[in-house]
Amino acid sequence: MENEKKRNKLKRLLAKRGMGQVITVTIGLVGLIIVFGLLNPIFLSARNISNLLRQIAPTLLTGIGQSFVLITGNIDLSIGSVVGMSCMISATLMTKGINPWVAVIITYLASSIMGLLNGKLISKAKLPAFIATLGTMTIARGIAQIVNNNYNTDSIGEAAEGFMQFFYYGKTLGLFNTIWITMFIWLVFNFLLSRTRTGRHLYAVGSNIHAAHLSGVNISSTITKAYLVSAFCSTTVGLIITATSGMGTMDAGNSYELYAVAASVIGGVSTLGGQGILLGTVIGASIWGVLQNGLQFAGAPVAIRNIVIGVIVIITVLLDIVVRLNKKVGKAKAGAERSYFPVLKHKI
Amino acid sequence: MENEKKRNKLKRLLAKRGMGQVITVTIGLVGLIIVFGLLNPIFLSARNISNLLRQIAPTLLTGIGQSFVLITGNIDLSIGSVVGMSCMISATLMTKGINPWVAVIITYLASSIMGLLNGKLISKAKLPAFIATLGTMTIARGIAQIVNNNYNTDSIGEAAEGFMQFFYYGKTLGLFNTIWITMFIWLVFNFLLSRTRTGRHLYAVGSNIHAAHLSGVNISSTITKAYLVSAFCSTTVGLIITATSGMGTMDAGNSYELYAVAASVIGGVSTLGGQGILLGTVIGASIWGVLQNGLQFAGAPVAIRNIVIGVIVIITVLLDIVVRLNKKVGKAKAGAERSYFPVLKHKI
Amino acid sequence: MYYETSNKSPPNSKEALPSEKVNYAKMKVTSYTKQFELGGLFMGNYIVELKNISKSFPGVKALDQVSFTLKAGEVLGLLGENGAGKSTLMKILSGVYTKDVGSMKIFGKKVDHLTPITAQKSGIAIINQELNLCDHLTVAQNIFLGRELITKGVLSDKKMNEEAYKILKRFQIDIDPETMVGNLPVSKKQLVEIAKALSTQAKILIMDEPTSALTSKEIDNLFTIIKRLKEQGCGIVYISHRLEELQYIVDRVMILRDGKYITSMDFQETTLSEIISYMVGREITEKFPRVEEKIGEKIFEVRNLNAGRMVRNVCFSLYKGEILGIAGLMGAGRTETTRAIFGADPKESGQIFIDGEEVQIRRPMDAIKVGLVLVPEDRAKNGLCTKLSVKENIALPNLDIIASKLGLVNRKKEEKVTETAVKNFDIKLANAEVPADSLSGGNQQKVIVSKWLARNSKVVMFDEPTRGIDVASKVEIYNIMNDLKRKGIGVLFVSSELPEILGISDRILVMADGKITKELDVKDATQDLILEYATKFGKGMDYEEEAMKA
Amino acid sequence: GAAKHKIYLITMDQMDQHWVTVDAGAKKAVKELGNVDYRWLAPDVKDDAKQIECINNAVAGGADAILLAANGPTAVTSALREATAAGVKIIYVDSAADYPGEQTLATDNEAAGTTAGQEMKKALAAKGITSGKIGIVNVNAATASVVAREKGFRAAFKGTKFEILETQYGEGDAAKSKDIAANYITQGVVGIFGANEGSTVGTGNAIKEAGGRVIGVGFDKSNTILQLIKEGYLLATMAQNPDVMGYKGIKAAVAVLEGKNPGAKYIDTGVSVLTKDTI
Ligand SMILES: Nc1ncnc2c1ncn2[C@@H]1O[C@H](COP(=O)(O)OP(=O)(O)OP(=O)(O)O)[C@@H](O)[C@H]1O
Ligand SMILES: Nc1ncnc2c1ncn2[C@@H]1O[C@H](COP(=O)(O)OP(=O)(O)OP(=O)(O)O)[C@@H](O)[C@H]1O
Ligand SMILES: [Mg+2]
Ligand SMILES: [Mg+2]
Repeated sequence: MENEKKRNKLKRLLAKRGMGQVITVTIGLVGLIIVFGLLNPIFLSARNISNLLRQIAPTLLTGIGQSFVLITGNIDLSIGSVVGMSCMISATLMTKGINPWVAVIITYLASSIMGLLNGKLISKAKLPAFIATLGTMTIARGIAQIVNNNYNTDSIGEAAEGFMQFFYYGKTLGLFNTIWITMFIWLVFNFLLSRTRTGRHLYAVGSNIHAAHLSGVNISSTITKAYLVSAFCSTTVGLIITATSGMGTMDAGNSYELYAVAASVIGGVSTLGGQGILLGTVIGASIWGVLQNGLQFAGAPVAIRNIVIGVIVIITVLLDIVVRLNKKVGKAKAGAERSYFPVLKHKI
Repeated sequence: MENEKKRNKLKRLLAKRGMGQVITVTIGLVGLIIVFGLLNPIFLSARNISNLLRQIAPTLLTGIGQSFVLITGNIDLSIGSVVGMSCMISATLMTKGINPWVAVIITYLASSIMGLLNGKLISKAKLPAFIATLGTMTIARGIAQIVNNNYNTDSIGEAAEGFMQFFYYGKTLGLFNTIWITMFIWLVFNFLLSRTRTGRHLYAVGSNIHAAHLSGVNISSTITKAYLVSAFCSTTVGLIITATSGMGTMDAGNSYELYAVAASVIGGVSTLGGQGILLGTVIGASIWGVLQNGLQFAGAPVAIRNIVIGVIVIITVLLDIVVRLNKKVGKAKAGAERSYFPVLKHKI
Repeated sequence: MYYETSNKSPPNSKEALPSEKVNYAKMKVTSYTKQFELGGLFMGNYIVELKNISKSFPGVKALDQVSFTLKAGEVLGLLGENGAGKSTLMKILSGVYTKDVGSMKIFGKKVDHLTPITAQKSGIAIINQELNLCDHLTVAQNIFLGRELITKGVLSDKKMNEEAYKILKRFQIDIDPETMVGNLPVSKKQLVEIAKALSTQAKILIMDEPTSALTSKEIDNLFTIIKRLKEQGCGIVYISHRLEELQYIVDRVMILRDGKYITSMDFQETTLSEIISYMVGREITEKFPRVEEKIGEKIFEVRNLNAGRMVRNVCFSLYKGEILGIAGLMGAGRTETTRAIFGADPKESGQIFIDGEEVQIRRPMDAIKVGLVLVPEDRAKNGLCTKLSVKENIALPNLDIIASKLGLVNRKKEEKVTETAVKNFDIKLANAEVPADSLSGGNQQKVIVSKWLARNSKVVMFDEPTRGIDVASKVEIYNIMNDLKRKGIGVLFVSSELPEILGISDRILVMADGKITKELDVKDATQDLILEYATKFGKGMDYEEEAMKA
Repeated sequence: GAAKHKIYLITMDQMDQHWVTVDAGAKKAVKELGNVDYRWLAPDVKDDAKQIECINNAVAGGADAILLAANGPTAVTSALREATAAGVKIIYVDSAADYPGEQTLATDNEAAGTTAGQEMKKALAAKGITSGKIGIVNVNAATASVVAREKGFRAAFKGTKFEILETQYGEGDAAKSKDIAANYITQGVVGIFGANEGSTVGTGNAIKEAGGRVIGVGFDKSNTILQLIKEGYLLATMAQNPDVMGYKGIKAAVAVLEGKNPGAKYIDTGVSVLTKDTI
C-alpha cells in the first residue's frame, strides 16, 4: 500500500510537465561529457569544469528568462539586444565616473522599462509577441549604440574593480561568483515558477489564455511579469559581460535570444506555452555550453562544429520524442494516437 | 441588383483572411514613401526606385517562403543559412569551372534536401519546427563553411557573366531582372497558395491539423511542400547574392529569416498558422525595404535607424490592430470579444 | 435513472412521463458542507433582472431587446434553436461579453460593467458550452485557478488536491485530482468544468449544455446536485438541447428565437411539443422519423479489427437499407473503432470490405477514396478549421472533386457545392465567407456533417452527430441519415443518447471496453437491455453497475 | 558658391569603433576643405549584399566619389563597375576590392599579422620558450582583413617548433572571445593572438585572470586594450590608423574630383606596434 503510494508519487513526478524530457536530455548530457572527456582529458580537469560552469551561466540566465516567456506562450527576441543595451548603459555610466553599484541599479531600471514595454505591447496592445519583441530587439540595439554615441566605451577602470570581482572574476568558497549569482537567480525564479500563485498563472496563461482569463487571472500582469523576469535575466548577463571585458561593447549579446530558446526547448519547455520546468533549462543550457567548450577541446574545425551542434540539437529532441512515443505505445499500444499528432502540438 | 452583387463581392474580398491588415499597412507604406520623399527628393528618383525595388527582392522572396511555412503553423529559422549555403555552393562550383547553369541546378537540388529534411523532421519525426529549423540553420551554415574549406570563394569570373546578368545586373524592358524573377516567383506561388488544392491544404493544416488529417489531407506532404517552397525561395536569394557579389560569402543571408518573418507578419500572416495572403507579404517586405533605404537617404545614423525601424514596425502592426478593433466596435460595438484576446491568438 | 425508462420511443410531451420522475430521496448524497449553505437568499426573490439587452456581432444581431429574470431557488430552462442567442445572453450575464444596450440588475443592485472577475465576485458561475480548461494543469489546479490556496506564502498543492478530492467526491465524480486535464476525455473534462463552477459557492449558476458529453449516471448525479443547490436558494439557468432532461429539474422555461424573446412559462403548465413549436416557430410532428427500407446486400464489413486497447477484435457487417447504431457508455471505444476503420489511427490487424472487396486503408485519404467517410466527434478538435471560412471547410475533403486533375480549384464548383450544402442543411450564416468559428455550436456541427455529405460515398460513419444540436436540426440530421439509407448508402451511427439510437437505427451494436458485447435488432432492444450490455465488461465500470443495482 | 562635392563613406558596418574613427578622420578633412557634402552610409550589420545596396544607394543619391571599405576583394566589384560607369570615383579605405580605384589607403593586414607574430616570437624567446601551443582568437572566416592577419601571423611561425591550434571564432564579441581564450589557456598554450579589437580585449582579460603567464598579442587600439598592455597582460597590439584613412581619403577624393593627382595608388597607412614601452 505504502509502496504503491510511493510508486504513484514517482510516476506523477515523472509525468510532471516536461520531466520526461529532462531525464532523456540529462542522459544525453552525460553521454556528451563522457565523449568529450575521452577525446581530451583536459576537458574534465577541475580548471576547465570551473570555467565551463561559468561559460554556461549567460546561456542559462537568458534561458531562464526565455523559459518564463515561452511558458506563457510567447517569445522574447529582444534578449540579446537587452544584454547589449545593459552592457553599454552600465559601462558608459561607470566610465562617466558614476559609482558602479548605482550604475547597476540604473541599468536594471532601464531594462525593466524594455521588459514592461514588451509585456504591455503584447498583453494590452495585443501585438504578436514575435513582432513586438522583434521591434524592441531593434530598438534596444539602437539604444546600445546611441548611449555612448556609437562608440564602445573605454575601460570601466579601477573604480569598478569590486564590480568586476562581484560579477565575474571573484570566487566564493572555491566557485566563481558568476556561478553563485546564477544559482541564486535560478533558485529564486524556480521557486517563483513552481511554488507561487504567479507561477501557476504563468502556466495557465500559456496553456489556455481564455480559460485563465475566465478564471480571473490577470492576463496582462502575468505576461508582463514574464517579460520583466526575462529583462532582469538579460540585464544580469549584460552586467556579467561588462564585468568580463571591463568595457561596454555595442554588439554584446548578439543572437543570445536564440541560444536561450535552444536551451529552453532542449530542456523540454514547449514553445506553444504551458509546459516546461527550469530544471530542464539548466540541462539545455549545459548541453549547449558543453558542446561549445568540448568541441574546442576536441580541436574540431568551425565548419564541422556547426554541423555537429545542429545534428546534436536535433537528435536530443528527437530522442526524447522517440522515448515518449515508445513509452506510450508500450503502455497502451495505439492509445497514444488519440491525437494523431501528439508532438506536433508543441510546434513552432 | 447588379450593384448589390458587386458590393457583396467587394465586402467578401475585404473580409478575406488578412485583407484588412493588407489595406492598413498599404496606407502605412504610402505614408512612409511620402515622408521619405519629402525628406530627400532623391528618394523618389527613377534610379532610386529601380534600386529600391531590387533591394526589396531578397526580403520579399524569403518572405514568400516564410509565409508558406507560417501559414502551416510552423516557422523556418534556416532561411538565412540556406541563403548562405546556396551562395557558397553555387559560387564554389562556378569557381571550379562548372557551367553556371549546371551549378544553379545543383544548388537548387542541394537546398531542396534541406527543405525536405526540415519538412520530414517536423511532420514525420514530429520535432517542434522552432528546434528542427534551429538545428538545420546551424547545419546549413556549417555546410556553407565547409564547401570551400572555410574560405569565401574567389571571383566566379568571366564565365559567369551571363549568370550575373540574369540574376542581378541585367535589365529587361527597363526593369532589373531580379525584379522580374521575383514577380514571376510571386505569381507562381500566389497562384499555388490561392487557387490550388495544395494551397487549401496548407491553410487547413495551419488552422487545425487534426481536422485536416481527418479530411484526408496528407499532413506530412503538405508541410514538406511548404518547406520546399521556402528552400526554393531562399536558394533563389542565395543565387541573387552570388550574382550580386560575384563570389561566395560564407555568412551571406545572416538573419534573413527574421526579416522574412517581419515582412510576413507586418503583411498580416499569422505566426499561429492558417492565416495570411502573399499580397500582404509584398507590402510587408516593401515597408521593411523602404525603411532601410529611406532612412539611409534621410541620413540617419544606424543607431537612430534601428530605433526608428523598431518603432515603425511596432506602430504598423499596432495600427492594424487598432483599426481592426475599431472597425468592429464601430460596426457592432464590442464585437471583437468572441475570443477575448483576438490578436494574442496569433501569438509567438 | 433517467435512461431507465423502458419506453422505446421517447415521449414528446411531459404528460406521458409523470410517473417516471426520479425519486431523488432514494439517491444517496453525501451531506454538503457549509459552502453550499447560502445565507441571505429568499426563495422567489428576483436575483437577476436583465432588461432589453441587445448585442450584435459583425453581420448578426445575436440578441434583440431581450429581457430575462431569474429567481432565487428556481431552475430556469433557457431554450432555443442553435444560434438563438442563449449562450450570448449568458455570456453577457457572466461578464464574458459586454452588452450593446440594456440594463442589468443582480441581487437588486444595478450593474453596468461586468467582467469575468466581477461576475464571479458577485456570485455568478458559468459552465461554458465550450470547455475552458488548461490542458497543462492538473484537475485540482484547474479547479482552483485564480483562487489558489496558499499556506505560508507558498502554493499548497497538497491542500488543493485534498480539497479538490473532497469536491469531486461530493459530486460523485470519479477523477483523480492530480491528473493532467489534457489527458482526460471530453466527458471528464466537462465534469471538471462542472466541479470548478460548483466549487465557487456561486448563488447564480449558469449551465450551458452541461450534459452534452455526459453519461446517464453522471447526468443523474448532476441533477441531484442541481436539486440540492436549488433547495439552498441558488438560481440556476439550465441550457440544453436534450429536452427530455427538463422534466427532472426545470421549474420554468424561457424561449428565445433568432435573438428575440418569445415566451416564458411555468414548466408544469406546458408540454414539450408546445415548447418545441415555440422554439422552432412551427410544429414538429415526429421527433424520430423512421423510414422502412428493404434490407439489401452487404456493402460494408469489418473483420477482426484490433487497434490499441480500446478496439479489440471488432467484427460487424452493414447492409444496404439499414442504419447500424453503435451504443455504449463513454469510453467504450466507439470513437476509437471509427477512427481505426477510417485510417485516422493505425490498425494492428483486421480486414475491411466494401461491396465484398477488401480495401486497404492506411490513412483517411484511402478511406475517402474508396467511399468511406467519417463525421467525427469533438468538433473543436477534429471537425473544423475554425479560422477558415465555412466555404473552405466544406470544400476541404472534396477538393479531389472540386479541383481539376492538376490541382486547380474550380471556384464555381466550389461555390455550388457550398451553396447546396448550406441550403440542404439550412446552415444559418451571413455568407459562406465568414470564419467557421463565428457560427453557433449547432451550426458548426451542421457544417461538419454537410462537408462529408457533399460527395457520393458508399458508407458514412457518424460519431455523435447530434451532440449540441437543437431538436429541429436533430430531426434534419435524422432525415439526412434516412435519406442515405434510402439511397442504399451504408450508415453507421454512434451515439450516447439511447432514445435516438433506439429511435433511428435498425440494428444496434453495443460496445463495452473495446469489444462488441451484443448485437440487437431494434425490435428487441430496450434501454435496459442496452445498458446491461454496455456495462458488461471492463474495470472502471463497477461504478455504473453499482448505480444500476441501487 | 560653387556646387559642393558629394562624397560618401561606405564602411562594412557601423558598429565598430574602427569605422567611427575613419568617419572622424573624414569629417576633419571635410571641415578643413569646406566644399564637401559628406555622408557616411553603412549597413546595420556586415553583409555583402547590404554593402552593395549602400553603393547603389550612394550612386542613386548623386555621389561624386565614394570612400569604400570593401567587405571583400570580389564581392562588390560589379556594383563598382556600375558606379564608375555612372561617373563615380572610388577611393578605397581600409580594404580594397579587386577593381581599380583612384587610390587605396589601408593597412597591409598580412604584413601586420606577421609583425604581430614576430613580436610574440621575440617575447617567447626572451622567456626561453621555443616550443608549445599557440591559440588564435579570430572574428570569423568570412572577413578578408582578419583572415589576412591570421595568415600573416601563422607565417611568422613557419619553421618553428610551435604548434598553432585550430583557430576559434568569437565574432569579435569580447565576452565570447574571453571564453575562447580561457579555454586555450586551460589547454596550456604559451601565446594567444587576438585578430581584432573584441578578440584582443577577450584575450587580454583571459590572460589577466590566469595571472599573466601567457603572451598575448592583439590588433587594434582601444582604451581597454591600452590598459591591459599597461598592466602587463598583453604584450603588444597592432594599432592601425583609421583616422588617417578617413582624412587622407577625403583629401584624395577631392583632389581627383578637382582634376588633380591624388598621389600614389597605394598608401599603407601602417600599423604601430604598441607595447608597454611605446605608450
Ligand atoms: N463572437 C461572435 N462573433 C460573431 N458572431 C457570434 C459570436 N458569438 C455568437 N455569434 C452569433 O450570434 C448568434 C447567437 O449565438 P449563440 O452562441 O448565443 O447561440 P446559442 O443559442 O447558444 O446556440 P447553440 O445552441 O448552437 O449553442 C449566432 O448567430 C452566432 O453565429
Ligand atoms: N485524449 C485522450 N488521451 C488519452 N486517452 C483518452 C483520450 N480520450 C479518451 N481516452 C481514452 O480512450 C478510451 C475511449 O474514449 P472515448 O470516450 O472517446 O470512447 P467512446 O466509446 O468513443 O465514447 P464516446 O464516444 O461516448 O465519447 C477511454 O478509456 C478514454 O479514457
Ligand atoms: Mg450556445
Ligand atoms: Mg466517442
